[in-house]
Amino acid sequence: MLSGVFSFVSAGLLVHLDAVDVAFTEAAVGAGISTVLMLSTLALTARHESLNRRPRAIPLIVVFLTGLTLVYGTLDMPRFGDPNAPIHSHVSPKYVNDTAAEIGMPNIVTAVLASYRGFDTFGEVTVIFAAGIGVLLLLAGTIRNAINGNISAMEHHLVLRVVTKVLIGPILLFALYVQFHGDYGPGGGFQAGVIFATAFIIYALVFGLETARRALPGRVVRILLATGVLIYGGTGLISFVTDHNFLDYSVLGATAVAGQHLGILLVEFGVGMTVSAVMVSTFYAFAGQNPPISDEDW
Amino acid sequence: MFTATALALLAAMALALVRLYAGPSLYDRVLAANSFGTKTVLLIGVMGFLTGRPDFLDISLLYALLNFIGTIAVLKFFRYRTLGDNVEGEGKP
Amino acid sequence: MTALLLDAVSWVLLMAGCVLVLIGALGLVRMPDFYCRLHPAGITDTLGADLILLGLMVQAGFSLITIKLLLIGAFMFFTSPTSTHAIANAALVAGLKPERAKVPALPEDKGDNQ
Amino acid sequence: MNLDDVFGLFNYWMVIVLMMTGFYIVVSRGNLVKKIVGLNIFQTSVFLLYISMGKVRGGTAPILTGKPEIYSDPLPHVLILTAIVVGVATTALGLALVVRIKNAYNSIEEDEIQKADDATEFGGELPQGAK
Repeated sequence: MLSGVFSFVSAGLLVHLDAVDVAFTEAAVGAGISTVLMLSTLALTARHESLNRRPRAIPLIVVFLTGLTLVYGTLDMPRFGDPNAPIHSHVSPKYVNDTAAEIGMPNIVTAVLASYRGFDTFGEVTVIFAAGIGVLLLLAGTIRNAINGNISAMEHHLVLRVVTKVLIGPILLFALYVQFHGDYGPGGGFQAGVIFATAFIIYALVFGLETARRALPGRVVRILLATGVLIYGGTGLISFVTDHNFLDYSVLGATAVAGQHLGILLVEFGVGMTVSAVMVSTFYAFAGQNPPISDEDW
Repeated sequence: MFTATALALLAAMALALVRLYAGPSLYDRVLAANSFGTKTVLLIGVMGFLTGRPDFLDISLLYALLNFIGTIAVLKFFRYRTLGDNVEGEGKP
Repeated sequence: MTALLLDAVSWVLLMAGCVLVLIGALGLVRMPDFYCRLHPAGITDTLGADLILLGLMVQAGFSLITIKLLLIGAFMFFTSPTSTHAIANAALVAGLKPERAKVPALPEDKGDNQ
Repeated sequence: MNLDDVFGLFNYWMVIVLMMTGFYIVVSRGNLVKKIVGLNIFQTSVFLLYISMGKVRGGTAPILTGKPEIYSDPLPHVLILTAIVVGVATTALGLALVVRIKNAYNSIEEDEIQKADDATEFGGELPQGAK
């Protein structure tokens, strides 16, 4: 249940493997969102698994055989850390060597993400957008709207309330830092979006969902959700209508490098907006459900 | 020097994992997970120095900020049985 | 000379932090019940963490890295005791009793339990 | 097979262990939430596979410092970075489906859902609580 620890371990491992950007994402996602999502689903379903009467032997054998086959397959794989592995010989050297001249920003990952492989990322953002819409479609009908009576969301936890109040500001500030510092250090729209959403989630956890909804209404979040994708696509369209390829940012600025900078900034902003809106609206949808739990489930 | 620190932190993390696995009550587990998180923050910081690129402290900083959200979510869930608002009278603590 | 001194200071701080963190982790495993475990997990961790961060700060010199380390230390200084407090509070409300509070001294305890 | 092979392929084997753990959970558990947890573990193993393939010996993080250095492969990092966030979004979608299934069938156990489906299709007694 405490899958958070899993995330801590993987983030440490990723730092060791030099993937700081990925570790950053894993940290942002694993520390808050995934735990919260799992817990809110558990709150809406049963906590205990009913006794499993299936045979255990067959899955075990299947898994074991598949594993052995895969191990056999690895024998031909390139060795760990081998600089001559096929994966390093195709497009990656171009990215590593040309980023400084063509994009002019130190973080190669951001450059590849937003510029060289902008199409890929556009697709990913659309997938996130679609998933967010799907969650809203599935759950929006059963969201409980107003609450009569007192909200008893941790009212009496004075220490928690004060510390949360102190922390939310820095978290939001840090999200902005990550958003706009992504060109130079690890970070970018994906991470910033998740961190931004986490700030609202912690606010909702401690001060009550209703209070959070008053600060950031669900309607606004849904508008942001679509606006982010529009910003991304719109940035691509600008270059499209000026006789360039879709998502070719060189036309946006006076020089090609300046254009790339501006384009990446805009695109990352769109990504951050969509990601944070999806996360917040997903949380609203899950947490706003009527808990159908009867006592015998517990 | 940094290697020794990293090794000590790893040992401490292993011990926290032992408690996480054994912990008789839920709260023991939450406590162990929380302390595991603290040690991860330190380990990532030390590892930055170890590899000579200490400008990646952002990850540590992020964990330092977000570490307690998971803890609070778990505690709230097991106390109120929901992560949303609970109306007075249902889901007694 | 100064570099050597700084190295020595940061070495001492790091090692002290390590020892505290290790003691804390050991206590987390060895302590007999939940409320006892709060102490190693909460108190030693906070001090140990801050000592290690201080050691790293001395090592980093005066730069952006120091500021980041300072921020990490400040946030941990707030959040770590808060989480411990929240966990303890939740456990108390949930009705988890200190195991040995009312138990008379067990023979192997040599009378040192509260 | 020599020792170098063992250490050189160790990362793949760890990935396979993790992957098979996730696979086992998906196959053997009837509880839908557990199945999603298993899928997540499976997913993480794929992330690790990509990232460990991107590592270059002696390389450092792909953020230019000005000095000539060996950098790890940035491409897998990009792919996995987006995949993690997409993974959370799709997990949320899956969990939303589970919540709706719970509403409709009053159960999230695969067997009981199957039973309820059979009952509506072929007639027979509905399990308790199913609508």
